[in-house]
Amino acid sequence: MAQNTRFPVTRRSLLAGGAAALAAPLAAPFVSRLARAQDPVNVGVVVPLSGANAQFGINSRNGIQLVADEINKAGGIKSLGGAPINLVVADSTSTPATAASVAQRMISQNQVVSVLGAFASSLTIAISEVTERRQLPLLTMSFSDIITGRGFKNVFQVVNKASTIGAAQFDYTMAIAKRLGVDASKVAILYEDTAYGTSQSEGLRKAAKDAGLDIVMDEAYPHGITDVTPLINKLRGSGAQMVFPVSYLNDSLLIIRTMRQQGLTIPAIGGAAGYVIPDFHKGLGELAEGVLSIAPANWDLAPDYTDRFRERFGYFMVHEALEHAVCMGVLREALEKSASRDPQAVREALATGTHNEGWSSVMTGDGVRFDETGLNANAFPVMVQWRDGELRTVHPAKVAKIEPIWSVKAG
Amino acid sequence: MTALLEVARLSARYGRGAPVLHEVALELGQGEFVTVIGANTAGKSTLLRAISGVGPAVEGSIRFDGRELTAVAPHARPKLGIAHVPEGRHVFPEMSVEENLAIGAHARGGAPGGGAAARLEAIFELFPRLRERRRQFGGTLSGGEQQMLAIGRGLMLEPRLLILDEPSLGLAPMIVEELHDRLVEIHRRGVAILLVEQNVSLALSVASRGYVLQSGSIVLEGPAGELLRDDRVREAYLGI
Amino acid sequence: MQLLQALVDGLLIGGVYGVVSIGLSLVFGVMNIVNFAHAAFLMLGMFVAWFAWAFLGLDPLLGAFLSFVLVFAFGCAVQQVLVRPILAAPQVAQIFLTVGLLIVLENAALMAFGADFRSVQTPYQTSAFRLGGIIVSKPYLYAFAMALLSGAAVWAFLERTAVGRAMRATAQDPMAATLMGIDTQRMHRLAFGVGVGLTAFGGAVILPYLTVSPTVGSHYVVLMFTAVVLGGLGSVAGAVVGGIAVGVIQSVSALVFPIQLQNLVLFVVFILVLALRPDGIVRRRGA
Amino acid sequence: MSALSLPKRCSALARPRALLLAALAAAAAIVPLFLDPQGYWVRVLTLTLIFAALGQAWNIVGGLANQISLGHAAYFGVGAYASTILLINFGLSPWIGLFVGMALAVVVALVLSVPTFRLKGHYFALATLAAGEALRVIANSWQGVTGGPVGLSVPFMPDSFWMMSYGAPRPFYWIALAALVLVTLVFWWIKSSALGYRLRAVKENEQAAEVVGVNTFRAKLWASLVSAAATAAIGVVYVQFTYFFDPDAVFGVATVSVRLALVAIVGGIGTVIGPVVGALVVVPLEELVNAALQGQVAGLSAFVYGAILIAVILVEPRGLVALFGRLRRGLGRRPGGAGEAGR
Repeated sequence: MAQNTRFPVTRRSLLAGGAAALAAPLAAPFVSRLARAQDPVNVGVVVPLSGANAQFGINSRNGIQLVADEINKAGGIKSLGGAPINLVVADSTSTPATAASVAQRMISQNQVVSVLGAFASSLTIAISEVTERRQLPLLTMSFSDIITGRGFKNVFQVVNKASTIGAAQFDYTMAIAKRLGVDASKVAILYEDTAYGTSQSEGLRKAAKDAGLDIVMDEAYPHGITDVTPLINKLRGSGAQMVFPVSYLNDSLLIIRTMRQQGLTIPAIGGAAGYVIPDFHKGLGELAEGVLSIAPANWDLAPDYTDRFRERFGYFMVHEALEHAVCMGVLREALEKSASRDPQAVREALATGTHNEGWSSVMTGDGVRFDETGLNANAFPVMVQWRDGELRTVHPAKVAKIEPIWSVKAG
Repeated sequence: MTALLEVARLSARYGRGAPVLHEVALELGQGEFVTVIGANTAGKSTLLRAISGVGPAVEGSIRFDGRELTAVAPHARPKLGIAHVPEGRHVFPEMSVEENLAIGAHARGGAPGGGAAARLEAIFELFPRLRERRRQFGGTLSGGEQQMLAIGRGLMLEPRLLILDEPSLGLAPMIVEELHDRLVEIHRRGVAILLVEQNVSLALSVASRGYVLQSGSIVLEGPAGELLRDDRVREAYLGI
Repeated sequence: MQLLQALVDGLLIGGVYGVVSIGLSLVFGVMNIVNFAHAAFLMLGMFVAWFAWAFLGLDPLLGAFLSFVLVFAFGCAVQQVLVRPILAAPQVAQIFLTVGLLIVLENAALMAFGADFRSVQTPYQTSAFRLGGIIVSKPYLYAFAMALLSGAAVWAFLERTAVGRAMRATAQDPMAATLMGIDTQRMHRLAFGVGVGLTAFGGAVILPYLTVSPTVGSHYVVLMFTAVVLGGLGSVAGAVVGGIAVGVIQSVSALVFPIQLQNLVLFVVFILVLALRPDGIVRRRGA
Repeated sequence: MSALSLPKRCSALARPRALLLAALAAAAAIVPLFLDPQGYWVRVLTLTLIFAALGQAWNIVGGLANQISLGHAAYFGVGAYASTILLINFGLSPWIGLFVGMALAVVVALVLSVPTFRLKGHYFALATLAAGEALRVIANSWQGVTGGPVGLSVPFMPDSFWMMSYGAPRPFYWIALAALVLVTLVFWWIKSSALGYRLRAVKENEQAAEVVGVNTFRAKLWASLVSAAATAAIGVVYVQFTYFFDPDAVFGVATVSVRLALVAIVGGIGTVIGPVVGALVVVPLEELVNAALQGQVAGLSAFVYGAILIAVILVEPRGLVALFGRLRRGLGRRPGGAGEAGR
């Protein structure tokens, strides 16, 4: 596997060999805290490397690793005397309490200046409770509205909130339908009952209501559903003209395949996650062609950057990798600007101004600027579409790479 | 002629508990009918289980037909010609009578048919009730029928030694008598029998020789008739 | 009509649930062990079928046989090395051994195969037969047919062969089985191998409409337990009936309750059945 | 309360062990004074104490009566949700919420007792597993009350004992330690009371116990009510400590139910010290493995963790306490091990 890149071994774990490696974290408090100029800047990366979200965790790690390696190759953080970035990567598992423990460990044992992660909203929220109390910046691409909705001072969300993304999933679709002269007045919403599905569908629902549309079906289904036939039976009976599924990959494939089996050819406009990863196209092949999905960002908006990822890891830069790379890029700028290893100084630098150099510029909306809640005020979601096996940006027009089409491939 | 079964200095214990058998010695000739009598906790079942290998770990020696058994896996012993009909019958409750019997054929390495069919016929002749009940599940049989099935199942192994543990337990006196008639019949056909029986007088009346086991040790042995007349036996086990 | 459609869907999916649950029931019946890692073998079977499809071009319906063979062999080894030593241990230790095994297998798969969600493409996976107004999904129907076929094969094996009979004897009375010359340890190994192999087979035949990743088994754990408990732990036929019951409950309950609550409906039925008929709906195990 | 009437039993034998435990608790209480109050180790040790207390609460039914519950998350989650919902909506102190949570957990335990108490062995384990999952589904769907899958955040508040709110882990360490001591005392008390005697009878042979006149249903019910209440109370401490939870974090099978039973089992069920030993191994082990293997191949740390669990169970299926006993006696053989033919 291309992803199995090893990470720089820390000095400490080099000293401690074999079984003694287990004792290494114990020794940490006694390791000198004196930082010389060339000492690396430790950055914590907490992502799920096992369990159901492992793929997304690995993608995220790859994105961050790519940027960190580029920074180091280019001479590290110049304002810190060329100090290299040292990533401290750990498995958050899928348990919030473990994710929080891991973050705490990085802060007290590894003296990280900042934490990046943790893909899943529940994990990110749990981590933010620790980073907030330890006054340390947390950069994330999790969608949940709660993340920047609690008045926390040390959390920075580089993407839009779930409600914004959900609303865009609907609004953009309407705009495209109108432009292409498609009639769409009856819509259906299907979502998995996870934090992601629930909060994104809220934005979707509100936008549909605001537009005065007829929501003929609005149904949550259990995460990990093994048979969506009952769901599609309901959908078929509802008379919907289009469906907005918000789901991870397994469900998205089940939904599309079952729709086609039943001869249901209404378009499905995906809610990111399962719809915008390579496995979606690999799994559905031709059926994936023309499928639209909302996404917080897309690789083709900055191909000069994202091609480096494709080159190194062998697949296109999926959005979670891209946004985590942006987190790392933004952090680099803040480190340069603050010229400090003090987390609070870095936080100040993060909170001020627009970050638009290098990887920071890859995010939608001319660089990253955090508002007072820590939300990236510049970002906007994009509508993407599978075309000839590639995920292309088709909306909004100002960033679109190709024109959208309204087509549904039957099986 | 060497003995069929030769038990020497056999000791057994469960876990770290006190020994259940202590240096037991026992011998059984080819085609002989021997009984072991003793009180409830004397270790009779343990002795039988040691021979068939389903009991606790043992020390000492058990030779069958000149071959050391303690080194033979329990499931391999029936193939040597040992059939053990355990206390409580242990028929397979969710198998028909026929299937219960067919299990015996399996151990002999043959699919039903050929020799197995003839054996089955012989067993049905011996226990006509089993033929009537051939399609019934083992668990639904009466106690006496289950005992017949258990014995029949053992005979399917074509044993040279049939070990029986309390076959009359819980059965009506009439059935017990019938059962013992059958045992005599089986013995007459050339099968050696080692019988443990609570009904001491009955056991000594069918067997040719007997051993008395007390607290894990053999305390007395001799021809059945002698034992039946022995005062100590009469007092302890016959309540006379 | 809606009800009929729901019944058909429930039957098709339930047949598959049933067959993947047979192994769980078999292992319980023969060894008296509840195998929490059982679903991980489903995942392994799916991976084998996926690789057979990707590299040999084998349709998963055929790759299923390969899944069975490989996972059967692996299962025998697992039984020998890990399960056998704790057969006499307290029930809690057995439960947690299999929980540990689940963690190990999932993460071994993650390290070996990566976290990607893999799925196959077959010509029939998005088509269906139409009978009157009823839609019968082809991949579901094929999976159902293959599942029933393998279920019937196991049934025939258990009922009609000498080894199968010996296995049942071991389940019903291990001591008596030993006395009848049956190598019970071999039977345990075989039962475990067949049990997980069958689940792997079931995993392979559902691959045409699903995706496989290291954690896919977790979606089936609860379904499998529900199926075997509804059918009666240890009963092979019961597992199939229980599986079909689970499928039909899921599919019919969706007509009345929100789909989000389909598992809640299942759990309530599960607990009620246990409370009223602790030995399952199919039959009573003998003494 | 008749089942709980305390017999006149405070034997000479129990006293030195009580003193030893008191000394251990006192020593544990001063440990955090030597650690960074905001630090990682205080956090890990606090989680260890919380899981030790949970394992001990589980031990009351799992260990004393051998009722292997895999659904204790039901009580844990009910406590967590009850206190947090009251805190968020009414500003009610978690200390009061704790009692509400305990009361609700008792109600849940009462309801569950009806269908599950007749069940034996594996059936009981599976039924309780389903019960815990059922509550998870409810918490996940009942969005208006529970916040649904998005989860609940404990409001950020200044340090206050009354609101059980602290920015640093250290005070929670002491709260968790107090909880562990309390639950351990309850366990001990029950174990040596008439109820404990009855539970042992249930454990040995339920039918025989019935025959000699033990009301096994009542005995099991008392034990499970106490266990449920204790589990709920610790659930409150847990969420105040972790600040955030979602349905899976408090009602999950793997995250809670299996884990807290695992703590008791790895240590040795039915013993006073077992859950403590188990927690001291299970919780820090997971952290140490995660830390030692951080940044390695995805899945490796979880793999190693699982392999160690398997190894522990293979070496001594009755738990570490039994293993220590075996080592002390210097005996290699374990009674009741091996020997399958006569199972």
